[in-house]
Amino acid sequence: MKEHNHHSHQNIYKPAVMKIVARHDEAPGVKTMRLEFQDPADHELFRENYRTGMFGLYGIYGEGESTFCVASPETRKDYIECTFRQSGRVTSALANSDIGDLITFRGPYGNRFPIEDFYGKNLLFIAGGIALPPTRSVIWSCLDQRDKFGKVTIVYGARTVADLVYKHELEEWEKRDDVDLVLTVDPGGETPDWKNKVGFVPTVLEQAAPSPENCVAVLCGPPIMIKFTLVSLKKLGFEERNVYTTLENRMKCGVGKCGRCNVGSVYVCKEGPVFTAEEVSRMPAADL
Amino acid sequence: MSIEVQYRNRAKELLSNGEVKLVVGYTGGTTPERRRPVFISSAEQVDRLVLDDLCIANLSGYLVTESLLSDEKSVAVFLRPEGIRSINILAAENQLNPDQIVIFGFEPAGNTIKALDGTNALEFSEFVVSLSENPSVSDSDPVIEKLEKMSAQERFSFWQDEFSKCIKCYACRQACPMCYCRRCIVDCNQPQWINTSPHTLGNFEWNIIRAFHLAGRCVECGNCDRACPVNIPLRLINRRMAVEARESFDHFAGLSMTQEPVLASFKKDDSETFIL
Amino acid sequence: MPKILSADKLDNCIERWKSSGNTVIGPVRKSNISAYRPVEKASEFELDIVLPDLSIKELFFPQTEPILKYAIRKQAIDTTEFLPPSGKRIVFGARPCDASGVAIDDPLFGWDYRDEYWFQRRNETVIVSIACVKADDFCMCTSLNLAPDSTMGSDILLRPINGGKGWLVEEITDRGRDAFASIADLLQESTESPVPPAAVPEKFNLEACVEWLKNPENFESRFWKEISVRCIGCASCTYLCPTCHCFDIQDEGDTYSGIRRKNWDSCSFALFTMHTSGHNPRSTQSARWRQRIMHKFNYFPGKFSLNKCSGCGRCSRQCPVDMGITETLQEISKLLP
Amino acid sequence: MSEQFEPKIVAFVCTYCTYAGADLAGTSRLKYAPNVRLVRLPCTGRISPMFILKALQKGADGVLISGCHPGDCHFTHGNYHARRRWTVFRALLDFTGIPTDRVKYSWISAAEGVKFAELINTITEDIRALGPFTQYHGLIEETQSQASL
Repeated sequence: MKEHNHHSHQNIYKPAVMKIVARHDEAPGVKTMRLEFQDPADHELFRENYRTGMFGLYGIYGEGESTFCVASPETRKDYIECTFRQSGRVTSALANSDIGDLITFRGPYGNRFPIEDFYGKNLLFIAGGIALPPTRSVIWSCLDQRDKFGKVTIVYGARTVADLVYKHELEEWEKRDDVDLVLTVDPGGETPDWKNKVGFVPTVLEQAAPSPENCVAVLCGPPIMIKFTLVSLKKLGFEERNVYTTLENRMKCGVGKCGRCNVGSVYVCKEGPVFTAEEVSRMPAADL
Repeated sequence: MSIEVQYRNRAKELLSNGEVKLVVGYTGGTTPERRRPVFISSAEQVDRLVLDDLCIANLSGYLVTESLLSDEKSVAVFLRPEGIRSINILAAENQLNPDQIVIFGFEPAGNTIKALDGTNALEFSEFVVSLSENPSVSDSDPVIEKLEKMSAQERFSFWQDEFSKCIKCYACRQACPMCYCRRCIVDCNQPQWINTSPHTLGNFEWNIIRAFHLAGRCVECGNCDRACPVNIPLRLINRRMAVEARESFDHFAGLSMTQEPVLASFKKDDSETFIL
Repeated sequence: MPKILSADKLDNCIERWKSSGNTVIGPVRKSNISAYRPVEKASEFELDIVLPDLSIKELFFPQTEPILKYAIRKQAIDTTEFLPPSGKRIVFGARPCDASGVAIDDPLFGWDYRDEYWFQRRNETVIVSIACVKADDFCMCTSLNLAPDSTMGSDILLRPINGGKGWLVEEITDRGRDAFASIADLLQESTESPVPPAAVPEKFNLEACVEWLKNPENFESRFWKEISVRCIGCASCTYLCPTCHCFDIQDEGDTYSGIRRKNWDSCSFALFTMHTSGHNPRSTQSARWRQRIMHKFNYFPGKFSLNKCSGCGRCSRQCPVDMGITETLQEISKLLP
Repeated sequence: MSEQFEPKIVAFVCTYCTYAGADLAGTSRLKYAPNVRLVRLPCTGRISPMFILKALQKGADGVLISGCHPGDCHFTHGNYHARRRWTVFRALLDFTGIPTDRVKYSWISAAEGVKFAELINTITEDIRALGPFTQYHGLIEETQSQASL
């Protein structure tokens, strides 16, 4: 799987300039932005190279760059959507940027979800909290060519109702007949008018009990959720090689040089961020 | 009985009867003239301890390693006089409980070393006071004298040359027992006051601020100076700060474990000749 | 017949090389530190040392390098790219361990995305190494399947001849041949035999150590904690290492204008891998030291079939607490059956 | 025709005394040199040595630090702490060759509008006499040029 933009830039550290064309709050501290390329050449490269699962380095000059996924699907390449939580220096600066402001983007980098391999299969998407964005990129990539896949189930949970992201899209998925959506919030996180489930993702997943038959699972979430959800998936009969997940590590270069994203021998930026649970299980747990 | 054997026996005794959980000392290094820190946790290993005039490093920094002392057990440590002063400062700054530290004190005596009486930092009080009364040895440094005769511009050039070598490996900070901050000012990025880039300007900022943060706290153990891989004479700048603390505020760093840090205290009649 | 470059011709060589547009660089001692620096004449060289304090790495990967200058206007961002200084360079008197150190990093900087900051310099630099006739207690090239006279990474290898009056010339690459073609008339034919290279005893059995490192059971071994307990977490080993390539990208300036730089960074620092959330995959010094060793002798060779160490020994030589790769691999050797 | 050098001076002042003093100078219509830029801080105790260094690096020819007289601090002893810091920092600047005569310290109370105006005039002339501060230029240039090797 080699799909990198070889020699696309003379200077591999030079980012593309993007304009924020839309921006809204998702949840407390979480924002989504839609970005458009300013230079058609940069956009062309993105169109050629972007596949769902890849990530980028979003930056603001004077502050730095921060790594997160491209949340828009590979079926919609007119723009980039990204969703992030305001936590450090760069994400704070991004959060304070407004529509019309220019920011930078380097990427897309990394590997991707092998969507062609999912053709004809049932899909199970499991996400927790702020990890819906990478999952959403795959979800829409599949829903935009819905006829190529079997049953689609989405299990999404967050700490509280307020913490659920993409609320509009959740409503949309809820209404669709060809998508099974299971929403849950952690005990105590529900509101009086919450009509969906209350409980942790692994528990809710076990109750929903999707069949592992001809099914691929895409699992994104905080490490602790991944750990317990993997146990549940195993109980349900899923094989590790049919479960895909993404790893997130601190990155600076994004192109396999700066040396900080390694987990064991794996350079997450070059060989990831998408891995099967089987691949992850071979990595040293202490390094994750 | 040599001081080395004497201290080995004591280490063995303390470890076997459980009075200390660990002894931080010296052992032989890669070459005959090198000594390296060693951590001894069982009585069987005490023969690895070496003590002679080549044991120079101030080991007190290891005592503030995260969670080392959190179990309230005691640790023994080999310390030169400067090391004992470091313990006083660390205690005064609430970084450790001096009751948990058993001191194996020693000081240079000509070409050899001699043992210092006492085990707890308190027992060295008089000794440290006597050090403060004879600081003259450390004051006269030919390079400092040379520097002080220079014009400001010449001094600036001198430090510009020296600091241009700095590679920002932070060995000075890591080797320093007084640099225990969980997050060093140079690692803070919101806002980022100090350039992390190792160009001369960033190096100036870093070295000046580190010296400032050590003013009145540095015991001149020389750890930073020896650790510097590019041989910047850091001792000079720290010594100048120590002299300033003494001359302006009669402050001898590490005099006691109740001493107030010089820059966190004041006297109403502190001199202020330079203030308009 | 073999050719000799006589020491008293070195000034002529430098002049010749400089007149054809080269910068001549070599080991120089300045402000109490020896490093590879540009020279005007041969007397500035300090060749009679085991090796310079700072490695050759900074000639290709400077400790701090500006990449981009930015200026933010209302509806546009102006950026200007910084390029490495252009121009041909001849590094005279490199140590073979330094030369091989550079070669070891080539595949990394070229791995799918080419770092032109590295390669432009690589392409414009001729490395003239001098085989070592002196070694110290820390040298360990022979343990890394290299040697005091290995040619890896060198364009020319010079072997000292008796009395220090010159060097026997061994041309390794075309680039080296070209550089020496310009001084062909300054070389003499000679049958003199070179001084044998320094004896560097083998310090550890690398293959056996690597086997131990590859065994996943040893990842969580107590060994890592024990070996690194005295590590103070500075970066002197990584910064002096000719092969350590980790870096940081930092912006210096404000919201309106400034410069983005690429700075050396080190796996020894806790902040290196710390996530914004506070989670740190390598939160202890032992995990960080393990990463360094694993990266050098397990991960990197697994990807690029090269050991990420050229045996210069600077890590141990300069370590404030006398640690280093040699000690760690020697201790691993003791664990082997 | 050579123009007279107009020094740029950055003043870090405490809001309770010196800033109020500057206000008084203004409301009293006292004229003083326009070369000073005031940066108001809660207390002299808040003035980090980094402020002084950064001001000099970023083009100031002189720096003034000013706050309440000893005993008058709004926070009772912020200025006593500051005074100790300045003493040490001055020695440090001196030792590293950064001219101490470009960094001035003063106490100015809210009632001392006249002292403020006079002081600004005096230090402006002092700094003018010293000429532009160029010592950092080489270092700044280094940060803005391509790598040297």
